[in-house]
Amino acid sequence: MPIDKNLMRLVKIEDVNIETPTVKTIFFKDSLSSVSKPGQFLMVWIPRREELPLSVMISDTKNHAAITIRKNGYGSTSLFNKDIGDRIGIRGPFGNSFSFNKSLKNIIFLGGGTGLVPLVRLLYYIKEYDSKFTFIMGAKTKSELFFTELIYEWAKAKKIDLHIATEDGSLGTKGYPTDILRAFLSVHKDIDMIYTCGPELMMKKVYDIAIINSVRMEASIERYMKCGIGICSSCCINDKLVCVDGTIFNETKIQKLTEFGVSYRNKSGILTKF
Amino acid sequence: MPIDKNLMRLVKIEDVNIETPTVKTIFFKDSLSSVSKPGQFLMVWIPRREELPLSVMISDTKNHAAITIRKNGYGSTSLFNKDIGDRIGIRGPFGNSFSFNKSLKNIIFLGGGTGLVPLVRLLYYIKEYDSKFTFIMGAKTKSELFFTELIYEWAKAKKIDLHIATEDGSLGTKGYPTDILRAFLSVHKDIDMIYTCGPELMMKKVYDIAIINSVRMEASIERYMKCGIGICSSCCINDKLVCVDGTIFNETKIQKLTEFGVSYRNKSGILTKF
Amino acid sequence: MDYDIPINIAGLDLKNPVIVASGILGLSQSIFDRLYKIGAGAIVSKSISLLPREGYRNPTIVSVDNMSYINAVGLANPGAESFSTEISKNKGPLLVSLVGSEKSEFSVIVRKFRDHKILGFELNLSCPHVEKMGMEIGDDLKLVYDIIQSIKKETTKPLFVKVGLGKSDILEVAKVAESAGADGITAINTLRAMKIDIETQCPVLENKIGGLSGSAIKPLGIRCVYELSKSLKIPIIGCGGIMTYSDVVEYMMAGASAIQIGSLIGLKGISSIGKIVMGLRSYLEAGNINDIKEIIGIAHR
Amino acid sequence: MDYDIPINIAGLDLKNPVIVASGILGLSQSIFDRLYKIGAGAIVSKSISLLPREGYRNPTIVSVDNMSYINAVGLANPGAESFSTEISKNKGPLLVSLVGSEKSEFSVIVRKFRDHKILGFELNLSCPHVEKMGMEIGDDLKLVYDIIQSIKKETTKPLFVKVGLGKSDILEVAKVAESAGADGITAINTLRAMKIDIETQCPVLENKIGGLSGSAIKPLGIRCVYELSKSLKIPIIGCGGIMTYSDVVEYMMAGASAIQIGSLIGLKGISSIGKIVMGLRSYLEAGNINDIKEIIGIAHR
Ligand SMILES: Cc1cc2nc3c(=O)[nH]c(=O)nc-3n(C[C@H](O)[C@H](O)[C@H](O)COP(=O)(O)OP(=O)(O)OC[C@H]3O[C@@H](n4cnc5c(N)ncnc54)[C@H](O)[C@@H]3O)c2cc1C
Ligand SMILES: Cc1cc2nc3c(=O)[nH]c(=O)nc-3n(C[C@H](O)[C@H](O)[C@H](O)COP(=O)(O)OP(=O)(O)OC[C@H]3O[C@@H](n4cnc5c(N)ncnc54)[C@H](O)[C@@H]3O)c2cc1C
Ligand SMILES: Cc1cc2nc3c(=O)[nH]c(=O)nc-3n(C[C@H](O)[C@H](O)[C@H](O)COP(=O)(O)O)c2cc1C
Ligand SMILES: Cc1cc2nc3c(=O)[nH]c(=O)nc-3n(C[C@H](O)[C@H](O)[C@H](O)COP(=O)(O)O)c2cc1C
Ligand code: FES
Ligand code: FES
Repeated sequence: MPIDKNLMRLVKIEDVNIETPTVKTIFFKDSLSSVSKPGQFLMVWIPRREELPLSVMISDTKNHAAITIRKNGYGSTSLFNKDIGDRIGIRGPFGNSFSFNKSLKNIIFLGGGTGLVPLVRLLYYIKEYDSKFTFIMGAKTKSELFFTELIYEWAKAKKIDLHIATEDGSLGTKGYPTDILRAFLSVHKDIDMIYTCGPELMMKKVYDIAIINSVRMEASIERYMKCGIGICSSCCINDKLVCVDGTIFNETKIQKLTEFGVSYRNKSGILTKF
Repeated sequence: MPIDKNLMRLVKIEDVNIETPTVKTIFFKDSLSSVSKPGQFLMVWIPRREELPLSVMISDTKNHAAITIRKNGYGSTSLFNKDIGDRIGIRGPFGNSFSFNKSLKNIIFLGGGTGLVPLVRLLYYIKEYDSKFTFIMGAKTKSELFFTELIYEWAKAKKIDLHIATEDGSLGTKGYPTDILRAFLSVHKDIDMIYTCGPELMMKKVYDIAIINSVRMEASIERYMKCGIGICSSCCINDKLVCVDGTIFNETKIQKLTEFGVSYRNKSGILTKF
Repeated sequence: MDYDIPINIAGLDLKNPVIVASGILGLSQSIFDRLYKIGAGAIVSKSISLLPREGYRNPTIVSVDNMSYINAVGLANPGAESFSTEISKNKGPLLVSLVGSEKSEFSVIVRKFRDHKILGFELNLSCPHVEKMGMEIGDDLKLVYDIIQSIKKETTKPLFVKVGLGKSDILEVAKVAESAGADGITAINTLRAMKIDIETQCPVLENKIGGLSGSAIKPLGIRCVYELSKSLKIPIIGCGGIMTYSDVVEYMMAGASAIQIGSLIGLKGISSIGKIVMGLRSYLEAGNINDIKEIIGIAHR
Repeated sequence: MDYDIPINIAGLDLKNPVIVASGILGLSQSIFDRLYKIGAGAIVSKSISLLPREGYRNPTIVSVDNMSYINAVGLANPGAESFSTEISKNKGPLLVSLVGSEKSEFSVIVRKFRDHKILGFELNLSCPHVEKMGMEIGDDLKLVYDIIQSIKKETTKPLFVKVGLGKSDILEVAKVAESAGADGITAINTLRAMKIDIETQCPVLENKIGGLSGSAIKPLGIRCVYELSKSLKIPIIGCGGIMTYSDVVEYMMAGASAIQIGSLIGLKGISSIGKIVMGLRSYLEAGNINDIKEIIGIAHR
């Protein structure tokens, strides 16, 4: 019988990668997650603590997957504090995924923080393809950057342009990744697609820039999630449920999402301005 | 997904055969029943009336099966009164089946009344085999005999010895089928197996005769059944559950069934003498 | 597509008897509009309390085998004020679900929706996992009576009372509701239940105990509707474990005039609403049933 | 094979905590002897009434999806006199289940087993489908108290009281049972449920309403055991929907000192008893758990 992805599975943490002092990648064995499509997420249970939606990160080991967590509040810190041998529960993968086909010849990835996770998984899937990849990464400061080495590693085999923006200028361009994007698009007129994930206001800028430049784009939107399966409506944005209709929306869909970049539902479901 | 045999299936009666004024064969489509093994039974629901255990009878149509019912009390009469187009519910098939292998070269079937049903299904399965078949049938009187034509029909293609005993001598030998068996065994010393089904006291005699003559035998035992799945114990005989451990028991097993031919459990579960 | 299987229940004309249950996609007007469009005969909102509630921390919902869930959302909702703004432009067939911990709260909540275009209200007497709300109130028959009367005083719109299998006799609660002026009964809510993860040796839900919904509870819901419809005069909305149009038919034969679906949407997605309606239509056509009323309570004959 | 996972419950030493539930293969001494041999830690007999009962006409049991059944056997049983003869030579760990409709009946029944080698008794307060028996008695707290006292007056053997989810508060009933002298609680019995066949438009069971058992009720049973073990001092036997050894572990972590299995035997056959025991043993070995007591109630921590 196939495993029901809705049933929670307990997995043991098999390896851990410290990305920055506050960001950790956690590896585990789970065949369903290992084949999840780029952009899909898991509901991750930290026993006795919390359950959080987290994007699926890549693992090089067969039947394995990973998650990358930034230490923040109660749930994320509990998860961050887990180590090799500890158990967590997962259900999913849930949600749709980034679209990709080989006709996209010139692709930009733009992300920051843990928003990099689904972009990295996507790049991992398509990096052997005969396309041009540009990766724009943003962070507050140099020490908060991660996954750069991974991309440099991949770039050995296949050209990947990596552009970095830090707010304090400690590495790469000083400023925001969207500044780089704007400049890049004024020069490169043959971009087929921009994939983005990160803070919503950043993604809103990416959307605006893409529209002005008539470039297609896809963004992974975050909302507060409880069920992950389209039943509780805590994750809704306009008439869409991010957990099942998303998390990936393209520019045509985003155009109708008047709440995008404007407001979100808080834990009680009240529409709240960003 | 395979059908769960425990879930009740509603079937439409597609054909009916009047065997005698009080016995009817009812045909219906049901793939699970159509492949039931000889000796297995169904729990048959007569809506708003009763549910009865009934042996599976044969049908010549693919994916079809049949049941043969003798009109008697409340439930059986309700079923007997059903006609083409009516619906009944079935679950099963349940129980074990007669054992057979090609090394059995000389076989006797001995039955009476609706006890003929599993024997006929068995014969149907094995009639092409290279064995000698003797069928001994008993009834009170000629008009209560049925399935004889079916056997004559089969006997055209392949020799089947049919012996008939009626208590009033209106057809065949006057007396009991067990009288015929006794006489037959005194002449034929090379019998490999006796299959029997019918009134328990008759089967008890068959057992006794088989033991004396050192012939193997298998009998299909009836007990009051509620669940058909080995949970309620209404059908128990000694430490066996007729619905799952039986209904077929061979002479070795019967030897340990001290209640066989002696007593049965009534509807309250009280052990009662025959 | 046209999802018409017209029914009338408690004076309300619905385009079909398939209603989205409370707590299921029940917070956003945009989602309500989408639900109408894809076939819902009506929608019950998330249960609304006087003040906003954040509900429990995650996990708030856990799957158990066999198409069932246990949830303890903790009645997270925006509160009456904010929700009345949310649905201020509503034009669809919406019922607002009400929950509270004191009698006085209900009339205040109902008044917030006085000028709204909504069908009516559903009183949640049976939330099994929030203390001093829902279930606990439903166990106090005198309080049930008083709350219903206080709501009926504030509104002429129909009031459905949602009952469940808790600590008290569901038949008794429903009879009290009827005598207090309820226009219909919704049965059943989820049942108090629990899942323990044996590897980590702890309950999975943050609240430990939640409410069981889905397939597992269908035989219980059918029985309740059957028994309720024997002893009540007001109509019944059946709810619990409906997964296919044939489950709808089973509920209606047991005595339900309409039904609600919940867990199914988690299992099969939002489009399953329309599929249920279309399945029901085909069933009625195949059986030459002109008016779905013909099958309501037919199993009692 | 050796099915040893020794436990002590209410003063009884059992070879393991896996007990065959009442009504499951509960009528014949030969079957009891077979059940001991294939691994059962103990057996509860069919519920025995003062006089024999034929029970309801068939169908008495119907499968619902998902490894669950609804049954309305109607407490068919041979009656106290005949059953005391049946088990007169018993040497195995047998509990006799008692059911009645009047207080006075119970002491008469118990006296019939005065000279028998049995472990003790289980009082069935929770049969959901026979009027004036089981459930209805269980709803009258005063009567519950009196019945238990009248039984305890007749015997020094342990008495377990079996409770269910009916019209009254399971916690309250159990507390009354404890205060009246019950030595343990069995939870839960089946829940009133129904299946209607939509083709023939009628309930399937002859009695129309029956009791739901099997997988569907496990989350309810776990919850009841968890809540009961929070508020009682006497031990609890968990029952309802146990299909695997891990379900046994879940019940024990919730607070059960032993468990009963029923429906599983219909689904997986009589040998499933031994398989559950062996599965449990492997689980304990793999986890280096020397005494199964260590996991009882561990989910409360
Ligand atoms: C689809 C999706 C994928 C995500 N992927 C990642 C990832 O790969 N790595 C990562 O570190 N984070 C990811 N997040 C964010 C993550 O779920 C948490 O929001 C974040 O870790 C903060 O958790 P906390 O316990 O610190 O929050 P708290 O301190 O409890 O709350 C802080 C804020 O976190 C957010 N948050 C908390 N719980 C949830 C929830 N259940 N659903 C959505 N937002 C919540 C809310 O905005 C809340 O206001 C993802 C979120 C979503 C919706
Ligand atoms: C395995 C098995 C296969 C059978 N196969 C056939 C068959 O192919 N054709 C056929 O006509 N009959 C068959 N029977 C007998 C059949 O089940 C009924 O017993 C019989 O039809 C009488 O039913 P009634 O409604 O007239 O009984 P009633 O008048 O209600 O009772 C008369 C007697 O019938 C028997 N009986 C009634 N209900 C049951 C029951 N649920 N289980 C067992 N016995 C019962 C009892 O001995 C009872 O005393 C079979 C029985 C069993 C156990
Ligand atoms: C996640 C979730 C949240 C729910 N919230 C509410 C609620 O706020 N108010 C209410 O009356 N019922 C609530 N319910 C119960 C449903 O309305 C419904 O009665 C129950 O789920 C049974 O139907 P189902 O088996 O079709 O899911 C909720 C159910 C679920 C699964
Ligand atoms: C066919 C059947 C008959 C039952 N008869 C009784 C009974 O006589 N007395 C009783 O206390 N419980 C009876 N029960 C309930 C079981 O003992 C048990 O409490 C219930 O089935 C839940 O356990 P399960 O889910 O493992 O089956 C019966 C259950 C079934 C399925
Ligand atoms: S998280 Fe519940 S609907 Fe999306
Ligand atoms: S009929 Fe129930 S055990 Fe055989």
